[in-house]
Amino acid sequence: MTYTAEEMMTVTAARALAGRTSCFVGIGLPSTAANLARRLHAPGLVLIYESGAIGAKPSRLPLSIGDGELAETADAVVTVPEVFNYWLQPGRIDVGFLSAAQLDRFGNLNTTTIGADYRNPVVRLPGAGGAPEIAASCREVFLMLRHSRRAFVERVDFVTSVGYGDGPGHRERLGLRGRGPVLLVTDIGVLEPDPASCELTLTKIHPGRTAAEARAATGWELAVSGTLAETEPPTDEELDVLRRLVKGSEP
Amino acid sequence: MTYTAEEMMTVTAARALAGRTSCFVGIGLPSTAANLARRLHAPGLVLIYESGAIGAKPSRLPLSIGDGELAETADAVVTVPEVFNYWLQPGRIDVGFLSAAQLDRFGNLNTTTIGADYRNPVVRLPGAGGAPEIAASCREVFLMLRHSRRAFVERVDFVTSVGYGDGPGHRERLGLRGRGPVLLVTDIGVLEPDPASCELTLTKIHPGRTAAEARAATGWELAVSGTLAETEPPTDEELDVLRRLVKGSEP
Amino acid sequence: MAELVGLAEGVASLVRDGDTVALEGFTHLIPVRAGQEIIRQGRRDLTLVRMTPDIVYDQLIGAGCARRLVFSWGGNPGVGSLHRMRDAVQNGWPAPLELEEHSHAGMANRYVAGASGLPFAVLRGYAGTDLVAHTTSLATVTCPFTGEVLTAVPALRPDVTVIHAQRADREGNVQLWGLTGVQKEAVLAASRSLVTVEEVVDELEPLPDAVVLPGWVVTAVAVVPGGARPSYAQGYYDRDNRAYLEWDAVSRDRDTFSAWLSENVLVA
Amino acid sequence: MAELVGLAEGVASLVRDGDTVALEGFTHLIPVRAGQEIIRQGRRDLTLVRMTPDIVYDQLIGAGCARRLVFSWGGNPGVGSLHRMRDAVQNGWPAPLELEEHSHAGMANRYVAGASGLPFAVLRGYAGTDLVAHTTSLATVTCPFTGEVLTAVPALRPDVTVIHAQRADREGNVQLWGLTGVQKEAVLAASRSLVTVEEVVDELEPLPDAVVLPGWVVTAVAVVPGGARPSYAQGYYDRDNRAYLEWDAVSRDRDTFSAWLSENVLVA
Repeated sequence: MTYTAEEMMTVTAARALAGRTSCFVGIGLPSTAANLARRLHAPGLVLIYESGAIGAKPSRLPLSIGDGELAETADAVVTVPEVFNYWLQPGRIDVGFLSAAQLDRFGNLNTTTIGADYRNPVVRLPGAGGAPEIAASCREVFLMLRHSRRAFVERVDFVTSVGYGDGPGHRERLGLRGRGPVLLVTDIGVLEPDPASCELTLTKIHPGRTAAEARAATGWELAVSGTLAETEPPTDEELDVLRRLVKGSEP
Repeated sequence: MTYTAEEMMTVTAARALAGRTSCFVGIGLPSTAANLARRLHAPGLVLIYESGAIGAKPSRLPLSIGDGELAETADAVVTVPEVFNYWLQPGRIDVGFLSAAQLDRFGNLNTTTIGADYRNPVVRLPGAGGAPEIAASCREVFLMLRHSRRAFVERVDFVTSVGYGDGPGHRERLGLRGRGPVLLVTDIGVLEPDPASCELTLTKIHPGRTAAEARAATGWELAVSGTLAETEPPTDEELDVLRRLVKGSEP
Repeated sequence: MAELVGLAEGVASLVRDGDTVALEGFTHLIPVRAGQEIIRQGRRDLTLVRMTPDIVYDQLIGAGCARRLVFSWGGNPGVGSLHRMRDAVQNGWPAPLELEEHSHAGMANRYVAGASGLPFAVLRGYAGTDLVAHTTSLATVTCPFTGEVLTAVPALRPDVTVIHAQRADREGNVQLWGLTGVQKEAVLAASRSLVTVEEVVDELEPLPDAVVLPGWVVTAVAVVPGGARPSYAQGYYDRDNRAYLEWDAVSRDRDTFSAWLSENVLVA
Repeated sequence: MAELVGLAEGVASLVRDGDTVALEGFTHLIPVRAGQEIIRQGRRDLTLVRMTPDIVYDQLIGAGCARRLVFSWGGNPGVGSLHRMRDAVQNGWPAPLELEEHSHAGMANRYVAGASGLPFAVLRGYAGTDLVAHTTSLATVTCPFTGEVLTAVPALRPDVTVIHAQRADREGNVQLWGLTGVQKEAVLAASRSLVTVEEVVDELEPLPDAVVLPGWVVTAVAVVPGGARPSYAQGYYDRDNRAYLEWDAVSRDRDTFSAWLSENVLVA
């Protein structure tokens, strides 16, 4: 079966959720990936939405993080302060899914402003939301972002959420308890932090894409793993379930 | 109608709740007085129990602060942390009712230990419970305690809850936001703090009792108001409602 | 006990020029009609507080009601940016807008501190981010037991908080259910509060996942059916996703927005 | 997901000598049977934590399980003193008992800090009381914004928390309702947790004023009908006030207590 780059990204992220207990989910591709995983290999995956739904089991993809069905299908519905204080902050949640307008080689994220001057930005972005504490407190962070030089930058204009900061040891110095970004899924491949340098390194390439394309779409000198593997293409079952999920969710 | 000293105390305390919106209630005489007030002149009085019942309307006197009927009749049921943090601490509650094993002339209360040595007490009492913060944060505090030299002491063995501390200005120095004890109802009469000295002063005497009796039952040199008034005896209606309340509450 | 008022009357008596005003409702039960009444009454120089400013805040900002915005995520959920907010921040139209920007965790804890009568709250957050350099209402606090350094945020104490709830009874006791967000904290943190409700009922039958705000901690209640549209009110109506999509076009251009405002809010 | 276990098995695997153990339930849903199983298994040197130690803590203390008690109010509600606790404190029988004594507000906030992954909590409390001189786990903290000095209490992090709930489902999701006290915080603050329930059901139908603890934050669930007696379980049974009255006589005398313990707990 043929598939889109977005479907490849979603399936790759969903596969990575295998064996995880709980996932802090935003809207968009991460939500699609998490809900896909629940329908495939991770039926028991606990989805936590910052709106207060703990263990939501939506029948269709929520259109906002506050979609009514999240509350109606959740194991527990709690207040927003409780989600952040009792559930996210203590590090109970395995995986946090994040995206951004900009990220750098250490997985630091910018969702605040584009431009050198915070007070007078070229583009004003939505801001932090739950991201800084998700990036700090989830046991692991998964990132999803389409490859482009505009987004994959040498230096983010504003550090909204911390990945590995300026490199090895920085998270520890900051007292951040989660491990940080362990996976970045793009439309070209998969990046993982180098164990020594913490630098996001291309470790998998999607079928039909090349490391050269990835380098060309990365704003820093992209490191490529010596043992670059190819992502398994989406199976027919994965695509079938994903497409039914997306179709069944159209307004 | 004849009446007991306890009935006189309860009716006196209930009358003092006139015009108040909310009352933080413990078990025993205070609970009886607050529930009596709701049945007489203060039908809208909001009863708050530390167990989490906000606006409880028990049909009978609760046997414990966690009596099931409190939750079943409450406007809202909240957790124990919420009662103390969102409701008591900000000073939302008009009146806090307290009693003690010992109190001094400044209305400081002891419910912790009798004896000079905390580590080796003559009598170990239950401890603080909610009292220190009730005494600190309610807008006003009402005290109920039978007169005796054992209880009305020159100096409490342990300050569990602060009245006026060592006198004028002490509450302000401690940053306590509530006004402190404004009323002490005993079986002999009513004591109120002197506006200048903060010392609990006998301002009312119950029918048939005398200031001399009060002095004799007080462990410090009891000040007596120059305009000592006599408490109105309980009316037949007050006694009738009180007795039906108590009778209807027997196990 | 809360007073039952009309919406115009409630806004007129509770929301004043220069006030710090919080409209809360986390994707659910957003007090949209109340916000539009604030626009209609021409309030100015407001410090607007909200974790997730979205369409109605874009309208308030575009209408020139706001001097300052205290927030943690400003966008049109599932659609994109808030063009009126962007225009105010990037171009100062119709008026410059100061931003005081936090994370969700920080904003939630600021309301918790306000509701608790504390001057600040402690959390694990912000460490290593550029918010530390740009947000003045941030500090650190050291644990007196472990020596660990944590983040402190100051309490939020709005002059008035406005929320929308499903229903109230005649004593002004308010009941909301489903995702209840930070509304209880926002009301308890404020000096005054206005609650718009779908309906007033004789008896508030207890429901699962319901929050009740007793009438004695609410200033005024106004019956405003559909008051949360285009957001949703669980048990009453669904989210109007089309309206969120359409807002993108309406808000992109100043003239289109101004025309929309006159036709849909100012005259109404 | 929480494991469904027998009570004896659950206590044996989760409660160890020397542990810090919290049994919570604020007058309602007190985990009495679980506490008696701890006695039966002869646990020693426990640091017992509970806001309101009452009958079952009097039994644990009288049976010699406890080395230390962390609490805020210790008594027989509506009846009087806990004679076994008094005997331990005043006469060191059967073993000396260290006391770490707080107010309810302080204890509640210590659990909140534990559940929140924070080392301490801030509150207005204790100021001017003699607790400040005698309770070592108290300190002050200064607001970095206002300079106001407030009270700090350290987080409570029990090795194991034990609570009783009305019911659970087969995945170990736990549901309790009515007065839910500080149980959620006590479970979330602990390294391990054991929940006794009245019954296991296929589906946890949502109820008003209910708290649900998802199975993935609970270690083990044991079905123990009547597990909260003589306290009550809303919807299942009422408080046995006679038992509280009778405990006064049973506990007053060491021999009477010891005989009661052998007949009613140790052999059972």
